Amino acid sequence: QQKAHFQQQIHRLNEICWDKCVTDKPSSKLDSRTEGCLNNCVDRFIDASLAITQRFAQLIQKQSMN
Amino acid sequence: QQKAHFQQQIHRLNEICWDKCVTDKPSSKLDSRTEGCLNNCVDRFIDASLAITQRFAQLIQKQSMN
Amino acid sequence: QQKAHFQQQIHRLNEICWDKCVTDKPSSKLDSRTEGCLNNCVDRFIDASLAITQRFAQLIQKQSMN
Amino acid sequence: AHELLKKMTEKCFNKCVVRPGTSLDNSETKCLNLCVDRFVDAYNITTKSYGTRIQ
Amino acid sequence: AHELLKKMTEKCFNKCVVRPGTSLDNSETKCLNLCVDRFVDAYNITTKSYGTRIQ
Amino acid sequence: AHELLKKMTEKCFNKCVVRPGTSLDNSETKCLNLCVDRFVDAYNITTKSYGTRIQ
Repeated sequence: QQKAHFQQQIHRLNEICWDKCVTDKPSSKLDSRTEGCLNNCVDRFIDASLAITQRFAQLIQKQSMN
Repeated sequence: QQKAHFQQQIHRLNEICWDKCVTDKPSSKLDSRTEGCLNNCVDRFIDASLAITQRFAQLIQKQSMN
Repeated sequence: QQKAHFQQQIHRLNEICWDKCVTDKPSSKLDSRTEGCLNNCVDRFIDASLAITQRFAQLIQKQSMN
Repeated sequence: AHELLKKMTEKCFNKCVVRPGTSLDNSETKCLNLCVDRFVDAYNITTKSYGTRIQ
Repeated sequence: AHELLKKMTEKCFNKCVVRPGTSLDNSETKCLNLCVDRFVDAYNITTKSYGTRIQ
Repeated sequence: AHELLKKMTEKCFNKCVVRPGTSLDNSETKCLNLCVDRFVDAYNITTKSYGTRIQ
């Protein structure tokens, strides 16, 4: 089941990063800019997920205190 | 189960209305235009759903009469 | 179950081809250009699916030989 | 027909109600009705083309 | 809240991280935080409007 | 591989077949083949980056 979750995450990340990084018509090789973008995209998406989850937790906590 | 359907509708509406109304980079507060748009968006989406369902029912009925 | 798969494929194709072919505001009749586009879209999507599946199978085979 | 209605509602709402106001105006309502008609046309074409092709 | 977080993450990542670099810079992090706040605002408005309407 | 093929088909069809004609022409077919190759490249990069990160 954990493997299924991993696979699903890969498909989701791949779709998000493909849409963000591969904007031109496909050519005979991934150019280095696109390759760098794809690598960074995965890492920044994880960073962003963590930042967003943290902020959201703070919001929930603040609301439950009021 | 009804609660699950309600939740799902909210997520769907929120995504549709976010895409329609929040077009700029997020700022420190929802401006009144965006807030009005979000409020109207939910109501107009429900109006549109009703209008569409009615029209579709008429079409089906007309086709089954031919 | 095969009928459910057929239905699902229709919904998927219809969404893809609607997005590709119906770009203007709806009018009182499908114009012939849009109608031709919709007809071709379904056929070309199936052609493309076959071409893509074949290419992907070749890639997999090449990788497993290395 | 549930899936069809759901997709149709999203596509037609996005096409016809660009800036949601305090009520649906006439041009939006007219657009929604035409959109339903054209969406059903498209669905019929898709179904027919796909059916013919996979026979 | 899982579905909310998932949608929020996709929408806010796409809005705030336009060209992913070697780390999140300050403006991206600030944008993500504001985006969470506004997404929750939007969610609250949607929930309230929908709740009022279907009563 | 079913999910991969499904996504790949949608992304590549949308990218390579802009105005569907009466048959796939040479440039469309070439584009589809390259698109498959690049999509697999992207998938491999994504899998590797994600795998490294969550270790």
